[in-house]
Amino acid sequence: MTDLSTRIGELRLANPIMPASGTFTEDLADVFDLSILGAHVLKTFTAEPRTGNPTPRVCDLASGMMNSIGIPSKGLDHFLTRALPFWARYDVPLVVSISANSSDEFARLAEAVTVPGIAVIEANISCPNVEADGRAFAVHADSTERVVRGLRSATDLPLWVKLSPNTGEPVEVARAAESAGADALVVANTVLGLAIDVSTRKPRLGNVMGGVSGPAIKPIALRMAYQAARSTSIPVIGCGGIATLEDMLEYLIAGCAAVQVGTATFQSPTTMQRLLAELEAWMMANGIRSIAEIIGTLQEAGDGVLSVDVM
Amino acid sequence: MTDLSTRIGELRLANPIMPASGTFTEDLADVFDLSILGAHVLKTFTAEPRTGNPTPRVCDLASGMMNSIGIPSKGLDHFLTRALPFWARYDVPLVVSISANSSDEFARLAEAVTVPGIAVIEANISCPNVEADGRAFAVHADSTERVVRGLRSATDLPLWVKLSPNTGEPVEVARAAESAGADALVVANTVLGLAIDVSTRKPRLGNVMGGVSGPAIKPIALRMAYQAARSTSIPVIGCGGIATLEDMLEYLIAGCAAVQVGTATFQSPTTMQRLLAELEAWMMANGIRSIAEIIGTLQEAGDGVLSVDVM
Amino acid sequence: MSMVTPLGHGSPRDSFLPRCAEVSVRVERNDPVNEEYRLMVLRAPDAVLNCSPGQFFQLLCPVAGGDTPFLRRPMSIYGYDRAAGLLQFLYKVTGAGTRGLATLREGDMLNVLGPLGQGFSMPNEWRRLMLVARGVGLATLAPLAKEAQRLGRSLTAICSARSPELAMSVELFRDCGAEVIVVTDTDGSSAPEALRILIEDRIARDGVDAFYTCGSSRLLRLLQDIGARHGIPGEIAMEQQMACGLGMCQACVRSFREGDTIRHRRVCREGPVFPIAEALA
Amino acid sequence: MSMVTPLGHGSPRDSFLPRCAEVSVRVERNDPVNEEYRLMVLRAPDAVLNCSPGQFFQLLCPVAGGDTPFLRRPMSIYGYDRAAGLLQFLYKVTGAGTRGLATLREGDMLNVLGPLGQGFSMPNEWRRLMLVARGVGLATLAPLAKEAQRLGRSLTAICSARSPELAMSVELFRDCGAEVIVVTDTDGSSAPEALRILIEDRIARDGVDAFYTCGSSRLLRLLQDIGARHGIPGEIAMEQQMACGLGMCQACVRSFREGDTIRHRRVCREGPVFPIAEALA
Ligand SMILES: Cc1cc2nc3c(=O)[nH]c(=O)nc-3n(C[C@H](O)[C@H](O)[C@H](O)COP(=O)(O)OP(=O)(O)OC[C@H]3O[C@@H](n4cnc5c(N)ncnc54)[C@H](O)[C@@H]3O)c2cc1C
Ligand SMILES: Cc1cc2nc3c(=O)[nH]c(=O)nc-3n(C[C@H](O)[C@H](O)[C@H](O)COP(=O)(O)OP(=O)(O)OC[C@H]3O[C@@H](n4cnc5c(N)ncnc54)[C@H](O)[C@@H]3O)c2cc1C
Ligand SMILES: Cc1cc2nc3c(=O)[nH]c(=O)nc-3n(C[C@H](O)[C@H](O)[C@H](O)COP(=O)(O)O)c2cc1C
Ligand SMILES: Cc1cc2nc3c(=O)[nH]c(=O)nc-3n(C[C@H](O)[C@H](O)[C@H](O)COP(=O)(O)O)c2cc1C
Ligand code: FES
Ligand code: FES
Repeated sequence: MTDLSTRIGELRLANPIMPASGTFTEDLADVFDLSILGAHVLKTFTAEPRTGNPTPRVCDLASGMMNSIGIPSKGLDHFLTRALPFWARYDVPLVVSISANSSDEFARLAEAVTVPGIAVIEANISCPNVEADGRAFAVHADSTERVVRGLRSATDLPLWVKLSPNTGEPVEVARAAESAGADALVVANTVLGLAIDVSTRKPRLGNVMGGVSGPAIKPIALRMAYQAARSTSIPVIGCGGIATLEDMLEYLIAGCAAVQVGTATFQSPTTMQRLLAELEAWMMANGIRSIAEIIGTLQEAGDGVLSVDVM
Repeated sequence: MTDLSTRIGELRLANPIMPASGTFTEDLADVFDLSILGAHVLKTFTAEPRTGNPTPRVCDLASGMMNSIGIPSKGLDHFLTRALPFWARYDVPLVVSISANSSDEFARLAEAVTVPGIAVIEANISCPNVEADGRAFAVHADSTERVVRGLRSATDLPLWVKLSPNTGEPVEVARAAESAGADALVVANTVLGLAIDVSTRKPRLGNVMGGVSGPAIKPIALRMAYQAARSTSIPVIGCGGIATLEDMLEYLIAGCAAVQVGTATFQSPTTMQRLLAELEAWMMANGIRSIAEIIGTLQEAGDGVLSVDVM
Repeated sequence: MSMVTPLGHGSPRDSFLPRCAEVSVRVERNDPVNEEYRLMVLRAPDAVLNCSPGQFFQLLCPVAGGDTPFLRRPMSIYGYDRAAGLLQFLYKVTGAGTRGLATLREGDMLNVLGPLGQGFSMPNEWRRLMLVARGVGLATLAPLAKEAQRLGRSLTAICSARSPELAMSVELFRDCGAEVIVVTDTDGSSAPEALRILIEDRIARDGVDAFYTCGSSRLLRLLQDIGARHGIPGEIAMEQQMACGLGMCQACVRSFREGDTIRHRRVCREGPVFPIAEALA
Repeated sequence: MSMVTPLGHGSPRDSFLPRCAEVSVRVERNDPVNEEYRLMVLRAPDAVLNCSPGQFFQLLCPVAGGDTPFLRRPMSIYGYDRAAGLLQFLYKVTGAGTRGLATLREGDMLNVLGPLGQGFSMPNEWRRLMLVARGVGLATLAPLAKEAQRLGRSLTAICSARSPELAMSVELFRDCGAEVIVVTDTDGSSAPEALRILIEDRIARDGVDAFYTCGSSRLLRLLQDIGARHGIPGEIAMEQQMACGLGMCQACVRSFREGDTIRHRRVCREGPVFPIAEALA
């Protein structure tokens, strides 16, 4: 028997595969049955309605894409009255992603979504488009600590904190989120980038800078997930550039308890369905009975060829 | 007449194309005449001999590579007595890249290389492999300020400071380097990453983590070069993922006065030679007479389609 | 945020059945039709052939010759034939993605996702139809002409082009029993004022119940104006940069007039077909 | 840090003339030679054919079928013929890069960089040569056999393989006038102790002036030991992960014994051929 389930704190997921916030809506039900997923993670929303950024909002890159969607949001009321009831039809843990401009607003919103039907609050403290020059709470340990502490006291739902790769102190930020009460870390959001159309000399995105996602950022997000897993004792959910079975296994081996899939779903909307089947087949072929036998099993580095203690 | 020359502070370069540190040695003379380059930028060295990191030291990525070469160095004496004389045969500005573990060491090394034959000191305060967890001086503004101030007082040679993309405060770091006396900024070094071989469950690099370079990081380094150019008034030299004419033009349009080419030379050792010819041809075809007509000419963003002030 | 028009637009969620699929299909033909355009014919399974005119597919364009298109590219359905198992696209080679498409040869496979979006509506009271389009827009409107014929509506197709030889799909429209009027830049007949006279003249002579158009803001503004004057409704198929094509990413929003307010709608989901009166040029 | 051996190794900088080139060449043939190996024949210009045995090229493997090799892949020269304008590689399909190579067909183009590195030396006093290799190592040593024939040296080639039918290049060695001895895992003759007896026997019977080998640490240790005992020098072609192949990146270093110290040398530049006595297994 192959057991695909994984534990994120108190919560047991049927399998470690879930969508990344902002890349998933009910529209995907046009393509496959969404009840197979480990969790449903919704697009970040804010308390007040917002319009998001000017177009163009996406562009192609050599090995991925960049977006400056921003956080268009229909607000809290719409969420509670319109979106929430839709998701109740699934027997899959529902993760709502929230964002706000201050710690207080964040806490108030967390409190407001602490309602039946919601299994987890994911705090997007890392979206690089919203704040000036891409700065966000998640850039520094102190601002992370402050916002997470506020969130923690506002809700008793499991609290996942989504980190940003646009930081110079990933370990300190991860530890700050843990010590402030996060139940799990989602690592990571998009990497801030810029692309220019040289024929028009204009930025390719309406918002000038945007967030890079897809295969191009996989080694960066994987590194950060590894750093977070190794330096905290709460579960880490890996996210960034996952498109293949190997990508997913890299995150699990690096120490992640589950993964989120974003951009790959745009290239191929059946990605998560395929990954689930491939993971099960791979585990069976390799005699691996549970996900726990994969998580955090990174081996020592080196090929033993080079003695580095000499010139 | 097409004028390819560009000014970096007091220094005029024949053209804006030069190699990136660590990806260039005299060995490239096997392939083309190195006197065509705008400058010669050497591999970072340290005062004392060092061996560098264990193998494997490089690995392939989807759209680029990762390295954990480290800074194997034959030390100061070898540099002054063996390397320096070789480069004297070229009438091309010589840029030496130095690194050290402390501000004092850095300053002492800068002083020691303030000798005839050297046109510029490039301070690599950003190499992500050397310090624990990839941290380096260039991660924070205060440590940048301190080390650059020390360097500035140790030499009167032009001082280029090479920044790291592994920071959450790129603008503050760029400003700190400027205010501490840097004559130009080189933006940027590699992005810290990790890759795992899922069949052996080992890191692909002997040093576990390494620096991602090549096309995958272009939007990230370009964004940072743009941020640096816009927030300081010293010249910025763009570096990261440049392989094509369009890549180079993006950096110039974003505000860079010159560019460095690294990884692309590994894929195609004639890259810089080709870029030079393509730049000249493109300028002639577009009636552009000087590089100044390209630098910092980014236009306003937006396609005018979406009004964002509404829901 | 949903809006109600005769068929399709912004229908409530429950009317969306799992109805599109990602499939790898065989290229039967992929030939130039003129200097700029190519026609691609694919052998497609029934699962993706429940199409309606105005819908589109997202094509996973092959990486070729240094081009590395990453996101899928949206293409209107130019033709579909469920019985024969065929699907057609008419496309202009413009950038990395379409250059990749152009490299495909008979026997190669192409991954397609569709059918997507809301197509054109054709309520019973729309008997006398007028279609006005240009360039690639004519590709988008081609299956509409077939539908009009099937439903026994009369159709006038005004095909605009730089010069007469570049006017596309003229034969196809004629074969569908449409009256075809070619207007061109060369003789000035495609200019808005010339078009206005032409269209007003038709309205006066034969009557027009509805307009269909595509893309161009110039045509949109003209038809909005004429439509408002004469109380003639109509629909437009719009374009916008897309990532997912399914409604998930919100990349493809445009602004629409909805009573007194302006709202964003997703071209891939609520569209690509919208009421002419609501579209903002 | 340079070392002096009869030819080539660590020569001072000035002996390096601009002598390698990056060129796009036409594939003439690319066929399987057995289950695991393929032979690729390229039509190459004179600029890259001034090769010597033991040198290598860096191949820019095509992106194909989901594989995206980025760095070039090093391959020993299996054959070169300046007069005919041909260059050959014998390779094993192992990962993304070589899978890409295997997709090439006659008429396709491949970008190659070379010739690179320092080849084997063959000083006058090395008259009776013995070559011991296995697998892909036999590819690397193939041009050495031709050179031995050209210079009139006697050559014994010990070809090791899993089973007799997998022993490669046997005919090629025979055609070069070498005495070929095939040892296999199947009959145990490839085991180090069996090999030792075989080699010691040859030394006693006919004499051996120099060894040549490739890659395997097991063979290296055996030949180091036998060489030390009998005072027989020799050379080994080594492998290491590479990025630039030209000497710029220091990816490809390995450790070597140099008198009492151990030093790093670049396989791509100081090597890939090194004195057997100095290599560290
Ligand atoms: C619903 C819809 C239907 C379409 N139907 C057709 C059709 O039948 N025939 C046809 O030739 N073209 C059609 N287009 C336009 C077609 O999608 C673009 O020409 C194509 O994506 C260009 O891709 P490229 O890589 O070749 O060009 P590039 O200019 O290199 O594309 C760069 C990026 O911009 C996007 N892009 C470029 N032009 C457009 C555009 N007009 N609309 C949306 N995104 C664009 C691309 O998808 C890509 O992500 C349609 C567009 C939409 C939205
Ligand atoms: C000087 C030299 C000469 C060689 N000559 C031959 C030859 O004639 N025939 C042959 O079949 N093989 C030869 N090899 C080995 C060949 O380079 C590798 O098999 C090939 O690079 C594998 O690439 P891949 O993408 O198919 O495999 P992967 O395993 O996917 O390669 C992943 C990475 O590891 C590197 N790598 C893998 N194996 C080796 C290796 N043994 N040595 C160095 N780098 C490696 C690749 O270059 C690539 O960067 C030689 C290696 C060297 C260094
Ligand atoms: C179009 C788009 C919209 C996104 N919106 C959000 C969002 O609203 N909230 C959030 O936390 N992350 C958002 N993200 C980031 C993703 O959730 C994910 O962290 C990132 O894309 C990296 O994963 P990937 O490479 O698998 O896409 C968005 C990403 C994309 C591409
Ligand atoms: C193999 C390798 C070695 C490098 N060594 C150094 C170094 O010694 N000092 C330094 O400042 N940067 C070093 N770099 C970083 C490059 O100079 C450059 O900043 C980076 O690779 C991004 O540019 P690219 O994408 O064009 O390679 C090295 C990069 C590579 C790939
Ligand atoms: S393209 Fe993603 S919502 Fe329309
Ligand atoms: S591969 Fe770059 S130095 Fe050898």
